[in-house]
Formats: sequence, structure tokens, C-alpha cells
Amino acid sequence: MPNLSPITVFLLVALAKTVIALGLLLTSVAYLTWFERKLVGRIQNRWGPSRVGPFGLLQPLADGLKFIFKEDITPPYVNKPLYLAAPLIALALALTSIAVIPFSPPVHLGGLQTALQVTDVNIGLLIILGITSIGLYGIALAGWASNSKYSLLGALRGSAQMVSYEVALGLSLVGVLILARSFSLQEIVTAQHGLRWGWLPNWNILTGCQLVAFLIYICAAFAETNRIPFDLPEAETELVAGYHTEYSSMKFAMFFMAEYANMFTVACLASILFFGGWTGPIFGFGPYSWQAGLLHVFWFALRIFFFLFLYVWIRGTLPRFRYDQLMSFCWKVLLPLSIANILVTALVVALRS
Amino acid sequence: MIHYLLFFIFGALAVAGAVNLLAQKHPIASALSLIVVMGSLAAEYLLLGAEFVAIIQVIVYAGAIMVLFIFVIMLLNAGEEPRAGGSSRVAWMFGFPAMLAIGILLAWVLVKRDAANTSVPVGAMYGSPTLIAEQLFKPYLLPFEVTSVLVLIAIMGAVVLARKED
Amino acid sequence: MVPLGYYLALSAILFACGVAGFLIKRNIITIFMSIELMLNAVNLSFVAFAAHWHVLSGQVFVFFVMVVAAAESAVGLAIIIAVFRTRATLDVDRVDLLKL
Amino acid sequence: MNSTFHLWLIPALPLAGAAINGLFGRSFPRKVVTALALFASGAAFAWAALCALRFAGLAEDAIPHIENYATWFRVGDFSVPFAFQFDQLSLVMILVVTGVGFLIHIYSAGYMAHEGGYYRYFSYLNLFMFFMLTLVLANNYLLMFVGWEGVGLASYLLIGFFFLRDSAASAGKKAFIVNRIGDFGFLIALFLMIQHFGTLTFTEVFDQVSQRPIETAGAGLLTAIGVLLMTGACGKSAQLPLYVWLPDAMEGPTPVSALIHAATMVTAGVYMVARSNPIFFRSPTALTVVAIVGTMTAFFAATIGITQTDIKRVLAYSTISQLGYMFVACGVAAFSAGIFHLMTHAFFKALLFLGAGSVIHALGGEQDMRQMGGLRKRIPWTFWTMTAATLAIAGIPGFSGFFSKDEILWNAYASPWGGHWIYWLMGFLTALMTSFYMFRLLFLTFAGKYRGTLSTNPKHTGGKHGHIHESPKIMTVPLAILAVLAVIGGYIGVPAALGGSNHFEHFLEPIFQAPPLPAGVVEHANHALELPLMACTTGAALLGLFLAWLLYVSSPQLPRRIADRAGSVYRLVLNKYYVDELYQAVLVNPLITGSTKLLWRGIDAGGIDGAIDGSARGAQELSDGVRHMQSGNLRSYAGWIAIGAAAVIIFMIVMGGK
Repeated sequence: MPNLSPITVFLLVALAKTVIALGLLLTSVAYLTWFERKLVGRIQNRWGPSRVGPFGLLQPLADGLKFIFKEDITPPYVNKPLYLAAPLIALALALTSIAVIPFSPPVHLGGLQTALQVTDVNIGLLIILGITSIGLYGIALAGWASNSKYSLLGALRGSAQMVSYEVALGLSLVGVLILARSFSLQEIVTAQHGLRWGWLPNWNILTGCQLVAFLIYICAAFAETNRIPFDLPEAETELVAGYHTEYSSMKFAMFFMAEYANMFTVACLASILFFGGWTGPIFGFGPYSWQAGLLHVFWFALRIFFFLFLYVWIRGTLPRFRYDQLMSFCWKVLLPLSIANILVTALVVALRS
Repeated sequence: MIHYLLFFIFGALAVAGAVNLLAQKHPIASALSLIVVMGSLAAEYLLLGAEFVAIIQVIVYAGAIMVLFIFVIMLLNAGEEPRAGGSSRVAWMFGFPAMLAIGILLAWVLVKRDAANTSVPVGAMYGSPTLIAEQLFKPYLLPFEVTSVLVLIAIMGAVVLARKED
Repeated sequence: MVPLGYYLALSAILFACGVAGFLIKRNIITIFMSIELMLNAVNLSFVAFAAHWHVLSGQVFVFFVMVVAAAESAVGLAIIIAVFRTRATLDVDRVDLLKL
Repeated sequence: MNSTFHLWLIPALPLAGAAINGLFGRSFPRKVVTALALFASGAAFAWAALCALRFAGLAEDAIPHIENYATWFRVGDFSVPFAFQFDQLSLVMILVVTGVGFLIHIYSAGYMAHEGGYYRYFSYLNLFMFFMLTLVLANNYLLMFVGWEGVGLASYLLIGFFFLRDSAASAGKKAFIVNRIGDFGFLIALFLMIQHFGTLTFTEVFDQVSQRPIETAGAGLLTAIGVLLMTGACGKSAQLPLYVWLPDAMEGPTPVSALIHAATMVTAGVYMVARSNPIFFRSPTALTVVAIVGTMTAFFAATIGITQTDIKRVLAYSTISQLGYMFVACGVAAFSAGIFHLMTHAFFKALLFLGAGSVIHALGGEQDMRQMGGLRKRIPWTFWTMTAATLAIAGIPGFSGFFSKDEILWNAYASPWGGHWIYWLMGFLTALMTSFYMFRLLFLTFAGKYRGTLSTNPKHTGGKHGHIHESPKIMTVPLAILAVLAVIGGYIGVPAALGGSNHFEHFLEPIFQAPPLPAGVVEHANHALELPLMACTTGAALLGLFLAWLLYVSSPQLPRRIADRAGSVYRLVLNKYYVDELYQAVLVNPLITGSTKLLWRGIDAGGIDGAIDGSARGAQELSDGVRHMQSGNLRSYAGWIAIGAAAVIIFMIVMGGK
């Protein structure tokens, strides 16, 4: 590619990376649904999807087709523009987060050196937080625009819950930020590179002593993604289906995909922040070869898989919170804990330096 | 050139959002217009090299304050505001025209006077979190702590005000 | 290279819109949003000046403005809820007795 | 040399007594109040006496002995110390003040025994002592002025002691206001000193004064200061034309009249002039003013004294007249003679007042001499002591008044500092009249038959106060002591002409050091004349005694006839030359009218109140108009704000363009 100007190269590479990342993400989301159904089935002592394709592997495809061909109902008395905009907002924002997730350190690829990451921003973590906070509008507007009591209640619950847990979520990350001294996700991962005492991985959760922060993060993140045991905005047994009661067909699918994409982001973030991201043992490759890059991606994928497994596992295990319990858990347990965590971490870092 | 382009795109978006805020009858629509304004302003901040401010603008304004507004609107189930009625004559007759005139006049004067002036350099990110922190926790430590007290008081005030009396 | 004056002009226009909103809107929540608009306009001036003079203080001030805005909106919305509870209206023209 | 006398104790003791009695006395039993007040004044006297004894041991260069306690205040280069000065002059003064004061305190305990406000009386009396002692001990004019004003305050409080009586209240006010006129002059004198000398401390002022020449040709700064000081002295010491308050001051309790309006406070003017002698020495004009005022007052007051019938008023005019004598002495630069007379006068005039008080006490409050008579047998102690005092004041040889008065008259004639035979002549006539009216008082009161209505028989009323009775011991003992002093007090200053050595004058000499006589003035006195002149005054005294005996004992109808014959002259004198009426018409009424019509109705009510009311009314009307802006409508408020902001912005754009 010698005849191309640098800016064109940059644009081409960015485009390629975006397409690949989006494709991967959407595929993952699709198979995450399959994985969830299969695993929950196992937990509940049933088979789960098994008819379409081997082990039901083609089930997501069938679901997608089903969504596309289903009748698209727009109920009367809804606020049409917002009713239509809400799922788009939700999905678009959920997919945006993937852009700053680093899958590997920079690698050489056909004369180019680039990280397997759409873009490395030095405020990457903040961007994810910002996107998460905006993502709330999808739920809120959906519930309100539907002009339905269940939806509205779901939206109200959702807004309050997400705004509250966002505080705990953000504060739980401060400990990690203090250790890494950067907002850049790539740098946060790099900071966790290597071993302590020759055998202990330098992960934040281990040598950084961020176990408490991790637990807070997991709780808050579950709440942010409206997953059991914090799925009150869409609690079937209470609110029919919460904010997306009035949605059907592809619009419903968008909410669905947004939720799973968010789960994926949370899993990525948990790995990056607490479990060393793409770090891992490298067997026999140069530090910047593409094979090493793939191996990094593999280590990263393993961790993501673990967290997704955790999601489903918890879903299959725990009952739902009551709403007042949910709120007081956030404000009275998570928030003080996270502040205490910040204090202790800051103190330790200050004393160590 | 691209900066002019971006400036005008987001500037126009912001002004459109602001005007829409005035034009819309329903508070939800106004709120969404305001979110558009804030988003556009975040983009303008990025143009000005203030990346941290930009993202904080999104998180705090769009992600928290406006959510609060929308939450309240939904909670109170506020509808469209009725047309006309006992509106303030002073506001309509003097304040509104005066303010519009002033806004336009001011804008005109500013553009006129500063067009040839030095301009904002682009590219260098002045507002990195580290630099902001340097400022915030060294020369502005006291104001920072005072604002934290302010926030605490605001929290207590909000709780007291919004609590249902038994 | 966008001149400083353009940013200030944009800020002025947004501010004027905010004031106008304050004057013509009757829904108390919208009025509140107009105030936020004004604050945002001011923030833009701050950031523009900060970039112009290469001084970070302008950006720091934006943070203070944001904190104050957050505090203000928390209390303000609480007041709105309290007013609505007693008066069942959000129309400021009907809340003109200077008392609740 | 630096041994301290703790002079501050002398005024501090009465102050403590005044404070304790004044603050808590209401709840004390009378005995406690009495004990406190007597202790305060008695201890002050004792300490003063002790200081006097130690003073004798002081080296000559240690005089004046100054005790500096603190800097009172400091303004730029000008500072006023809080310091006391102890020299011969202040020694005499504090002994007189504390001694006579102590005796009068004792006397008061008996005299006031049945009056209300007992604690208040003694508190005021102690307060007076405090201020008077501050006055005479001060080492600078300003501290002296504090005492000066303080005694005025105490005097005001005590004159108005029976404040329920309208006349007492207005007499107090009169005294206060008339004194203000004099104080005005005093203050201006102080300002002049500050301006030209930059200090008010006696020693420093006099040092600077002594650098200056004698102002023989025309009036200069020292003349101005001297005349202004004399104005102050006129007010305090009841000289022409400011004497009018003293007769009215007799509204106060009689012991107060004795202490304040006879023995001590009214002599403060004399003390002040004597203290300022370096200034007067260098200003013949001022001396002349002092001498003329003194002569006029002495003569004028004596004529009024002849016709008065109220026993205390006779004594009041007598006091004015005697004060005039003292000023005559000061006016011819015979300051020590003035102070000598001040001291003897303090003894016999206090005694006279106390005796009069005893008479009044005996008669249950009667003060009109026409209602008295024949009391000699009823109240012998009073009679004998008063007789001694009368002999003293009349100048009968051998009694204290003879020596002091004679020295004044001799100096008035012979002093090189402006002595003149006219002063002597006037003094001679005054002495004649003094003798006459004093014996008139004595005869009217004690001789002849009782003309009053009170029962002379104790059995008729059965009560203690319904009949004529001698005063208790507590009152008669001070009378006796004072009588002794009045008789022998003059022997410390027996003039050389009578073979004495005039200790007193020599004692005070260091204070009154005269500068060299101005050129052209010669000693014109012929010492051979001293004895003849003395004989003349003695003759005058005896003549007065004879006339009084003739008119009031031998043929009591005669005075009536003379009065009828004299007619208008008699009425003129009886009515005190209509001076009060004149002041009323010329000064007081225009002042009242002016302040009522012009200041009160015109400027205050019309101008100031009108402006205030007008502005209030204007604000009211303006706000009534603007009130409608306050609609309670949030957005209209915002509209106004927007208009204002717009105006400011437009202004700035327009101005910024220039």
C-alpha cells in the first residue's frame, strides 16, 4: 500500500477494524443468546435449544429470521418519533462501546503497526461510562413514549436504578485508575502486565487488592445492564415486560441485542480492569507478531467467556431484588464501600510512593 | 478547514437544539433538545482541545442532570403547556425582544471584532485529565472542597424537600 | 482554526435563547432547562477562553459550574416536586403568591 | 527622693465610698452608709495629713512632687498624663478640702438623719470630695478640668437633691447652665494653651510662660488666656456677672451649702487663678480684670446681703462678697493672701452655714430671720460658735478673718502689681457692710424675743421635732472644732506689721514667685501706713457691729422706717438689683423664644423633620408606584432582569466602541 496517503490508510484501517469489531460483536451477541438459553436449560435440568442445527447452534439465526418476519405493531397513542427512536438509541450506544475495548497490544500487520482495537483514546474508560449513562435514554424514552403504565413504571425504575448504580460503578473504578494512573484502557492493561514474585499475575484484583472494587463493579454492572438479580425495569412477573412491553418484532430485537451487547461490554471491562485484559503467557512468538496478537485475543476471550458464564449462572441462580432493597443496597452498601475502597487504595499508593 | 466545518455543524446543531427547546410545547421534547445542545457543545469542547471537559459534559449533564429532568417529567407526568393564558406581559413585551436583540447584537459584535483576531489552535489537547487534576487539587483545592460541601447540602436539601410528610 | 469570536458568538446566541426560554416558557421544568442552557452557554465561553489564553483555569471553572448546576438541579427538582404536590400544577404563572 | 506618697489614695477613697454607697447603698442600713462615707472622707483626711507630714521632709528640689500614673491619652505629639502634683498650694487645698469635708460629713450624719435618699446624699458628697481632690491635685489643666466639671456635676446633683421641689430642680439646672458659660471660657483658654504651648501640664506650661516678657503694652496671648481663665473662675466662683446661680444653690441641703458653696468648690476659681499665677504675673491687664471683678463683686454682693431676710441667702451673698475679696487679692498678685483668706473663709463660712443649718434644724425648717429671734438660750452651742464665726468674718481683731482680710486690704492698696487706693476704699466699705449684715444676722436670729410660731415648750408637742431644740452632739462637735479653727486659724499668717512673721506667705512663696517688676513701676507703698489702715478697717468692723446693734437690738422699728424712707433704693437692693429679672428678659427669654420658634419649630420641625418626613413620604409614593412591578410572577421578574442586563450590555457595547 505505498501509493496511499497516510490519512487514507488511517481511514481504511479504521473502517476495517470497525467492520470486524461490529461483526464479531453482533455474532457474539447472537451466540450469547444461544449460550444463555443452553446454560439456563442445563441449570434448570433441561436441554435448551437443540433442534436447529447441531446442539441448536443455528438457533440464533432462526430467532433473527423470526424477528424480521414478525408483524411490526406500533400501538396507537404512542409518541411516534420517540417510540421509534428509543430502540435505535439503545442499540447504537450499546454497540459504540466496543470501539475503545483493546483486544491486544499493538501488532505488526503487513507493514502496519496497530492494536487490535478500533481506537485507543486516552479517556477510553470515561467514554464507556459516558455511553453507558446516555444509554439510559433508550430505556427511559421507550417507557415514556409507549404511553403505557407498565412501560412507564419500567422506565421510571430503570432511570432511577441506572442513575444510582452509575455512581457506585464509577466510584468502584477509581481504585483501578489510581493504580494505573490513566484513563486509557490500553494503558490500564499494560499496567497489569507481568508477574509479582515470579508467580502471581499482576492483576488489579490480585496484587492491586481491588477485590472489593471488583465485587462492587460486578454488582453495579449487573444493575446497569438490567440483568437478574437487578432486572426490575423489565421484571416479567411484575411489569409484564417493563419498558419494552409495547415493542415487538425488530424493535424488540434491538433492545434485546442492546442488552446483550452491554453484557459483552461489561464482561470486557471487567477483564480489562481487574483481570489483566489481554495479558497472558505467550508461547514462542515475537512480541509484535500477529500470532502473538491472536494469542492475546484468545486470553482475553477466555476471560470474557468467564464473565458471560457468570452472568448466566447468576441469572439461573438468584431471585430478583425488591425495589427498595435495590436502592438501599446501592446507596447504603455499595456507595460507602466504594468510597472506603478509594480511600484505602489512595492511602496505600500514597504511602508506597 | 475541517475544523470550521465541524464548528459550524455542531454550532448549528446547538442553536437548532436551543431554538427547538423554545419552540416545543412538551417538556420531554424540550429536554431532548437540550440534550442535543449539550452533545453538540461536547463536540465543540473537543474541538477546543478540552477532551476531559467534553466527556464530563456528557456524563454529568447529559447522563445525570438531564436524566433527572426526564425522570421528574415522567414522574409528574407533565403534559404540554397550554397556549396563552395569564402570561406575563413584561416578559413578552420587553424581556424577550430585548434578550433576542441583545443576543444577536452581541454575537454580531463579537464576530465582527474578533474575526481577524488570533484563533484557537487545534490539535493540542490542553485539557488532559492530569493537567485538570493539577489545577483542581492544587490552586483550586479550597473551592473544590467547598463545592463538595455544597453538593452535600444540596443532597440533604433535596431529600428534605422531596420527602413525603407523614 | 476557528476564531475565538465565533465561539463567543455561539455562546451569546445560546445564552440569549436560554433567557428567552426563561421568559416565554411557563412550564417550570422547561424554565429550569433554560437555566441549564444558559449555564452551558457560559461554559462554552469558559472553555473557549481557556483554549484561547492557554490557561486551564477556564476548564476548571467549568467543573465548578457543573457541580453547582448539578446541586441546583437536584434541589430545584425537589422543589418542583414539592410544589407540584401541593399545587398540582407546573405553571409558574399560577404559582405567584410568593409562598407555597 | 523618689519615695511615693500614694497620692492617688486621697481621691480614690472618696470615690470608692461614692461607688459603693451609690451602687449598693439603697439596701444598706443607714449606719453602714454613714460608716462608709465617714470612713472614706476621714481616711482621705488622714492620708492627706500623713502626706502633709511627709511633705515637710521633702528636699526643696523635690517640690513640686509629681506622681505620674499613666498616660491618659496621646494625640500626635500632644499627650496628657494622668498625674498628680503635690506642692505647697495643693497641700493647703487638700487639707482644707479633706478636713472641712470630713467635719461636714460628720455634721451631715446628724443633719440628714431624717431625710430620704440618705445613701444618695452621702454618695454624692463623697463623689464631690473625689472630684474636688482631683481638681486640686491634678498636674495639668485637663485633669483639673475633669475635676472642675466633676465638682460641677456633684454640685448640680446636690443642689437638686430635693428634686421633688421644683425650685430645687431648677436651681440645679441654673447652676449647671451658668457654669457652662464660664467653662466655655476655660475651655478656650485650654485650646489656646494647646495651640501655643503644645502641652497642658502645669510645669511645662509655666516654663514656657516664664520665657515670655510681661505684656505691659497691650494685650497678648497671655492676657487672652488669663482673661479666659478668669471667665471660667467667674462661673465657678460666682463672680460678676455669673454669680446668679449661687444664691439659688441654697436650695440644697445646708451642709452641702457649707461644703460646696462656701468652703471648697466655689473657691476652685481662686485656686485656679492662683495656680495660674505665672500667666497672670505676666499680664497686667488680666490682673486688672481680676481685681476689678473681685472688687465689684465684693461690694455689690455685700449691698444685697444687707437686705436679705433668708438666713442662708445672707450667707450666700456673703460668700460671693468674700470670694470677691479673694479675687481682689489675686488681682493685685497677692496670691498667698487670697489663698490665706480662702482657708480662713473656709473655716468660718463653713461654720456659719453649719450654724445656720443648726438653727434651721432647731426651728424645723424655718429659714426666714424675721421668724426667729431670742434663740440664744435655746441653742447655746450654736449661738456661741456662730458668734465666733461672725467675729471672724467681720474682721474683729484677734480672729482669723481679721488677719486674712487685713492682708488683702493692705495688698490692695500697696501691691506693686496694680495696687490702688480705690480697691482699698471699696474693700473698706465692703468690710463695713460685711460686719453690719453679719451682726444683723446674728442679732435677728439670737437676740430679742422669739417671733416665730413654733412652741418653745417641749411638753406641748411631745414630739422631738415640734419644738426648738439644740442639735445633737454629732452636729455640735464639728461646730465647736470649726469655731476653734475660725478663731485661731489666722495666727499662721500674722503680718509683719503686727510683729508676726507671716508663716503662711513664706510657706507659699515658692509657688508664687513673681517675675521682676516691669520697668517704670515702683514700690509706692509706705509701710508706715499699714497700721493706720488696719485701724481703719477695725473701726469699720466695729461700726458695723454698732449699727447692727442699734438697728436690730436697741430700736427694732428703725429698719422699717429707713426702708420706707429709702423706698425705691431699698426695693432695688431687696430685689437683688433685678439682676435675675434682667438676665431673664435679656438673655433667657430671647433664647427660649429663639430656640422655640426658630430652632424647634422652624429648623427642627420644619427643616429637619420636614426633610425626613418628606423623603419618607416620597419613598412611600415612589414605592407605591413601583409596587406593581412586584407582581409575584416569576417571569415578569425575569423580564425586568433581562431588560436591565440588556441595558448594561448595550451600554458596554456602545462605550466599548469608543
